[in-house]
Amino acid sequence: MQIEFRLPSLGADMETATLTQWLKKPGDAVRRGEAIAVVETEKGLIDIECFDDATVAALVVAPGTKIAVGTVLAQLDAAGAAAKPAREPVSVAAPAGAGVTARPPAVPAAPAAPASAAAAARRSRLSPAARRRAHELGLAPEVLEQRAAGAILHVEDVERLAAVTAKATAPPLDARTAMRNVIGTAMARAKREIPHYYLGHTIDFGAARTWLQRYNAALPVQERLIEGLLLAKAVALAAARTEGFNGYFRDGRFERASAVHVGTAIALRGGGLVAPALLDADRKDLRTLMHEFSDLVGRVRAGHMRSSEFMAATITVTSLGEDGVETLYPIINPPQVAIVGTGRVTERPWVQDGSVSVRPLLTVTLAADHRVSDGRSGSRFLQAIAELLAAPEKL
Amino acid sequence: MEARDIRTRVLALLTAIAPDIEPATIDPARELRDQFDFDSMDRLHFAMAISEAFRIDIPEADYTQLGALQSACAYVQHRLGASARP
Amino acid sequence: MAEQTAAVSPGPSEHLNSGAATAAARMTYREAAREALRSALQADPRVFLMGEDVGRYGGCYAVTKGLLQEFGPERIRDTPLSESAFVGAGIGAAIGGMRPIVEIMTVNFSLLALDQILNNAATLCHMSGGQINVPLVIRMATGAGRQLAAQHSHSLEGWYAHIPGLRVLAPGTVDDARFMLAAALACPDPVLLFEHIFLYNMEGELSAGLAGVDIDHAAVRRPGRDVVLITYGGSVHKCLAAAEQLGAEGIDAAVLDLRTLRPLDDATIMDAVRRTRRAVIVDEGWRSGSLAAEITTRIVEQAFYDLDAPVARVCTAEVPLPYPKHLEDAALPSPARIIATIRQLLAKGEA
Amino acid sequence: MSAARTGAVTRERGLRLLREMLRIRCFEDRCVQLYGELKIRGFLHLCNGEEAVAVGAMQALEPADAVVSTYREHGHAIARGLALSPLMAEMYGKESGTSRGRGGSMHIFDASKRFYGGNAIVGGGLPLALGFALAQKLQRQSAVTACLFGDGAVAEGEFHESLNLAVLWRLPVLFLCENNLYAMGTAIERAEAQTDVSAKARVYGMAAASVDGMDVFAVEDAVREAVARVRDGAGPVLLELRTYRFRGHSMFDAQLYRDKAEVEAWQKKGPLITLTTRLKALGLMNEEDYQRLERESGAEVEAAVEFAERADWEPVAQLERFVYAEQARG
Repeated sequence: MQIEFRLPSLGADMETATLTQWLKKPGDAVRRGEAIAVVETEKGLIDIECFDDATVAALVVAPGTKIAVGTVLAQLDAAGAAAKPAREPVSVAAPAGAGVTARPPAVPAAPAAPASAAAAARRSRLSPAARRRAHELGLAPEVLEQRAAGAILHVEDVERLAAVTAKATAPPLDARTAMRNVIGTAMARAKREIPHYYLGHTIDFGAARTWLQRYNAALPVQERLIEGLLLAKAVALAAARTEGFNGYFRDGRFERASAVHVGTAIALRGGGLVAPALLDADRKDLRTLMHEFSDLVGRVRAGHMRSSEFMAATITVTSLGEDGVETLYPIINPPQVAIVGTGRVTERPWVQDGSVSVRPLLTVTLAADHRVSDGRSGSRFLQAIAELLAAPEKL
Repeated sequence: MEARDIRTRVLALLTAIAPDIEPATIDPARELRDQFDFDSMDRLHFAMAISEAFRIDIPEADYTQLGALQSACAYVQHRLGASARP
Repeated sequence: MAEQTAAVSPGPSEHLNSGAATAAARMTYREAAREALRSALQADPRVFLMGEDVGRYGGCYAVTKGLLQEFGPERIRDTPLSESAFVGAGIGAAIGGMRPIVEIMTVNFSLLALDQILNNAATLCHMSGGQINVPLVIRMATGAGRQLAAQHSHSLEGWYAHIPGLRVLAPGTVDDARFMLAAALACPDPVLLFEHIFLYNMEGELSAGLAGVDIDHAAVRRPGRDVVLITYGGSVHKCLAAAEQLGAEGIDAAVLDLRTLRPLDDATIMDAVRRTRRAVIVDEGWRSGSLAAEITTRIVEQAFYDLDAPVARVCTAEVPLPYPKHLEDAALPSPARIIATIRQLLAKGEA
Repeated sequence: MSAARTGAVTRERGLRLLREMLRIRCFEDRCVQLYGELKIRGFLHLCNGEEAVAVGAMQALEPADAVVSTYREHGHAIARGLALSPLMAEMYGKESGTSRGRGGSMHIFDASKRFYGGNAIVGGGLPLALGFALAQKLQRQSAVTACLFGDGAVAEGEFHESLNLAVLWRLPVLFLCENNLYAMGTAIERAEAQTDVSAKARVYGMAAASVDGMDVFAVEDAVREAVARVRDGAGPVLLELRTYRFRGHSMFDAQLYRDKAEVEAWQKKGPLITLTTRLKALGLMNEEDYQRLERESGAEVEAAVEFAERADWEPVAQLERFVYAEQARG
């Protein structure tokens, strides 16, 4: 019966050895317990014992070679010994002592971290660093905690929250400059961390504009819509239908958001921008959306912001309105993965079916996260917006 | 209604829909949009407030006349004059 | 046979390793430790080595193999199994003008010499009003991971780092294994050098042009922005492995090797904590009253307002180390446990 | 101490002692192979060559007596009556091992047989043995405590402290020094100014004798007589059992500290050869007896290996159990 004679492990921390000398040659008989070879280890020369009465068939490893524990050194012919059940050799890497039958139970990833003794009442908590940053930005921790609705606030959170509340509650001038650089750092970090790509698309806003004028003419002031709302609804529907623009990028991967909450950028007096969300903008009709949008802006102006609203946005729309330039290249609002920007609607020449005419044109731009989407899906997204705006009655 | 009354009421309406504007700093002749980032929603809110307060309907085309404080007051006076009430 | 004591002339008092700066070389931690001993013995006739089976047997972990043949039985002294006796003898010989290096086979046996180390070595200078100092170096293997079961797997660096009067070092790299000994010998006070048993077989690059290392500062082994892993000795490579894997997931973990456990290099520790605002301490000791506990307290005392999260600790489970591999692995700090701790630290939700 | 009274040398007694020694020899040879196959890990210290000490000593003890051993303990445990299967399972680290798999080769325990374990700290067992003997004395028990240790422990402070206290308090403890001439890599004459261990014991006023540790009859007779003395309350006794280990201190040992000729010389007067030569000379056994006993031992060891291979690992969830005693509830 053929036996593979392997280099045995001789010590708790012995991983390799160098064969220095064979004490037997092919054809020699070897008795149980007799040394068959000598190896050099960290501790010096050690005889290697054979555990079977056998004859040497072939020597596999030449003297002078360094080998790992478990390597086959020689082939032996067992002298008629009863065939021993071949037991699976344990590879050096395998956890030593892995028996044939019993598998060592998998080591759990980690003992569960001790649950905090009593789950703190849903009071949100400011980390010490966040508390100090809040102080620097002239923000009362209580206001921040009330805004954070139960989450743990870190430095970045304070900086984002400060971007809103400090402005809305008309803080003293120096805090406003502190506000300026807080938003600056948030933007800089987003620019640095998120690999942006940009796409622009000019569309004929004529259909939407005439539809809106006719729609508003029939209604009192209180029920009229504004152009920005049509855009928000179009973006919401397009985001719902195109993969990779609606959701968050966190812990190294994209989390697709199930609902579509469109962050609508509202310029704050004296600098700064917030983008509270129109919740489920893809599913609500224009009338309801307008009512919510109007209420949202009113509360921003009055400083009564709900933190959940501006933390909830899954995509953002930002516009320069009537007095801006034609094209706007926005920065993504982390952890979101896309933002749509629009410039001013301007009367410009437009070629259609070979003839040129003057049309109210709008340049819609997209800034998106290249880790999640790319130019091809980005342009499909912008074309969807254009098609939706071309049939405003269906919004 | 006296011009002075109209002005105080219109100013009150403006600060109601834009509490973050300091009334004393308003230049009546200049466009609100240029002074305070007065966007389309603000203008709509301003028009709604005036329409309710003075019970007058304001067609979209007239919005531009509400662009500055002074022109807004003049517009109201004009509209009230036209339908003067005791 | 009577021991002739060769005439021993006091060597140069300041003898930083005067060997020429080294060329870059790849060697094991064991070879670096052996080279350190050889150059120490060559550099100063007052240096001698004493310990169980350091001579004929070649050292329990083969670190001292060949030294007896090179330096002779007077300077490479096998001792009986009498830890208290030969450690105390080391203390006496150091005061008496020699520069002994005592090897205690493992920290597990050092408990038999703890009285000599604490009540004599660490205390004599202060107690004698500064008249006596103890320029002694004690080397010990430490740590677990080779299934040697409870009595042979202790990690008690934290005990010794508790004692004023001692300096405690944990060489975790080939460079430190090669050069910390010389700096320790140059120190007028007793220095304990802990060599983790897992490191002996570890191969590493000995930096080129290195003539010595300091024993006063921690070292950043890997820069990072999101969290710092504070560790030493046998856990350094575990932290680097964890940091590598986290890097692939966009989490940037720094690794700080303490190198000196007493005195702790507070300045470098706090600087690392301020940069990342999150700290995880990886210590093979049991957490209660551990080195990790001491460092956590210092961070809370000195960098409290720079923390974005509570300091976390990954220590050995509070059990005597069991023999079976799967239980020992579950008890010891591991890359998997380090990564899980960091993920939880960075989570936004409820702690 | 008078020369050991020699018990009768009969075929039954001879084969019984031979069988016990073969079971130990076969068990440990199999462990060497299993260590090479990574099935056994950690440190492994073998008593190959010292089987007569284990068997001779344990034959002379009563079940109620306490036994304290060292990390070179497989022979002591087997001779004391611990079953091979749980013993091999302990070598593997399996839950059905003698210590639930947690101790391994150096920490074998069996409270039911009053086998109070191996100890990996040299000399660590001596003070423990004093305690067992003190409890036996205070509770007026007739049981005694046997404390086994090697020549290495003689150099530890605990050797001095324990012998002194044992004599001072006339404790029923039997110190059995298994002197195999080497403390790991240091020969006794390079570690001890006085190498006659029994002479050291007499300095404390303790009865002591030196015995040929390779002659299992001599060991049994000497231990039987010493135990009788201790059980009578005459105070502690030390026996120095001169023996030799044929393999390294532990698995990873190049044995640089002794030469092969010395090992081979001792192997010619090993415990098995000494016993079989004498029994054959007296016509009390033949080669066929030897082959039968060796086959039986081999089969028993293989069964133990199968038991260990099939046995389960202790679940990780139980890692923290028994850090503190679990009082039998209810």
